[in-house]
Amino acid sequence: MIDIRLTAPPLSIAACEESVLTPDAGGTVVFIGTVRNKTQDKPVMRLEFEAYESMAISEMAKIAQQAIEKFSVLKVAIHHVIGVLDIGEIPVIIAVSAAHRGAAFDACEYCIDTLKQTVPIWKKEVFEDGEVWVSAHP
Amino acid sequence: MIDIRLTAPPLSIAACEESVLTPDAGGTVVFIGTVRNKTQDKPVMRLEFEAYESMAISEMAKIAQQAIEKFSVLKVAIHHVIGVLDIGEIPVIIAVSAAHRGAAFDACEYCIDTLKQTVPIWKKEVFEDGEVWVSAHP
Amino acid sequence: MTINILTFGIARDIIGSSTFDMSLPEGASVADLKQHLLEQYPRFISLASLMIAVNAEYGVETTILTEKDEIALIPPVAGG
Amino acid sequence: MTINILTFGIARDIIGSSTFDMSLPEGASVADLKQHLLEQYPRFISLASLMIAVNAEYGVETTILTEKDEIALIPPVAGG
Repeated sequence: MIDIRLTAPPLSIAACEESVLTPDAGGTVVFIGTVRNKTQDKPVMRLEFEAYESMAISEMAKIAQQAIEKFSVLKVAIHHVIGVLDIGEIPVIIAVSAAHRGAAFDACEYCIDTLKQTVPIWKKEVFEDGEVWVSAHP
Repeated sequence: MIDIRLTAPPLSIAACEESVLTPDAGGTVVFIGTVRNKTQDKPVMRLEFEAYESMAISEMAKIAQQAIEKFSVLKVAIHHVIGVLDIGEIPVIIAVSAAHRGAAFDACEYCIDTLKQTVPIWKKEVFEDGEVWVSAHP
Repeated sequence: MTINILTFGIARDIIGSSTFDMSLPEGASVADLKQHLLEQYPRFISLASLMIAVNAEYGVETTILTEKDEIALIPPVAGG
Repeated sequence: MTINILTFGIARDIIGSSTFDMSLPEGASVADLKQHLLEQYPRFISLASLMIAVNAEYGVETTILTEKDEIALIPPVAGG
């Protein structure tokens, strides 16, 4: 079972977890991203996320499906925000339930690692004196 | 920062997460145990957890401290129940925040793996026709 | 043919608009589109990567484009 | 000396009580305690493991016991 959401903030950690918790599982692993208060020692004011929405949703669904097949986990939820986030707010939550906890850890880490590589979402860091599209340049 | 709790059910997932979430972290990983509805295809009615409380708390604190030192994570919370749990309820929650998400995954998995090996907590599975202390016999 | 192209992130900043049109010969591929793009907008050379999405899927260099496709520039992603 | 011993889980079921007393020679070690225990309660042989805690820390075989110590039988743990 797959639950993909791409929404305005705030994300609900509880909602993401509830969509995967099941008595068939022995363990559930959750990854919660947070907006860090600095990048390379420069204070960050806020982050702005944008997405190619239709493609982002389809790529997130692919990742969840791959995780289920690759790691034999039960349920995967991937929730991501678009819009403006302040420091400490949550851009992404990934929850995975599995019969065996090792698979849940591996699948959850696979999902966030792959999301960062393939899902068409962009993040602009806004500093006091300017702004930068994260990862745009080598 | 370490937050260790050994309490009657129910555990609060939100409380465990809140105690580690911080804008210094890039990611937080949470493990949520659940009481499975069956063991070796036998339906489980409920679980009963008991602990050698003073030692269990000190062993959980040791694990959290080791995780912080070994994986350079920021904050670790380990919450475990004692008492009677029904199917689908939550015996354990471990939350770890870290600057780097890989460390948070590794530290969280280390904590649950080590907890299962060293913390003096015992679990009795109650079936319709009897009960068993989990792992007691080879 | 004239294809309409969606832009996001730093690609939108470089183009200056969230969509734009580009004239390409019939039968042009993703590789042809990228070549035209780099000629017209040399700032794309400085990006860490540039992918082209065709109908909301990553295209490869040989993917053939038509006027009916939904085409998008995908600069380096940074979700999470 | 007489030491008082805490029991948990299946160890409590085997002993039949949550604490019990055992007479041991002065200077007895964890290994001596385990040997006496297995002689008096042979059901412990069937367990996957049996550790002895001394003052809420895992003891090793050579740890010396005194009447003032808090001693506990730790059958196989199963938290989580």
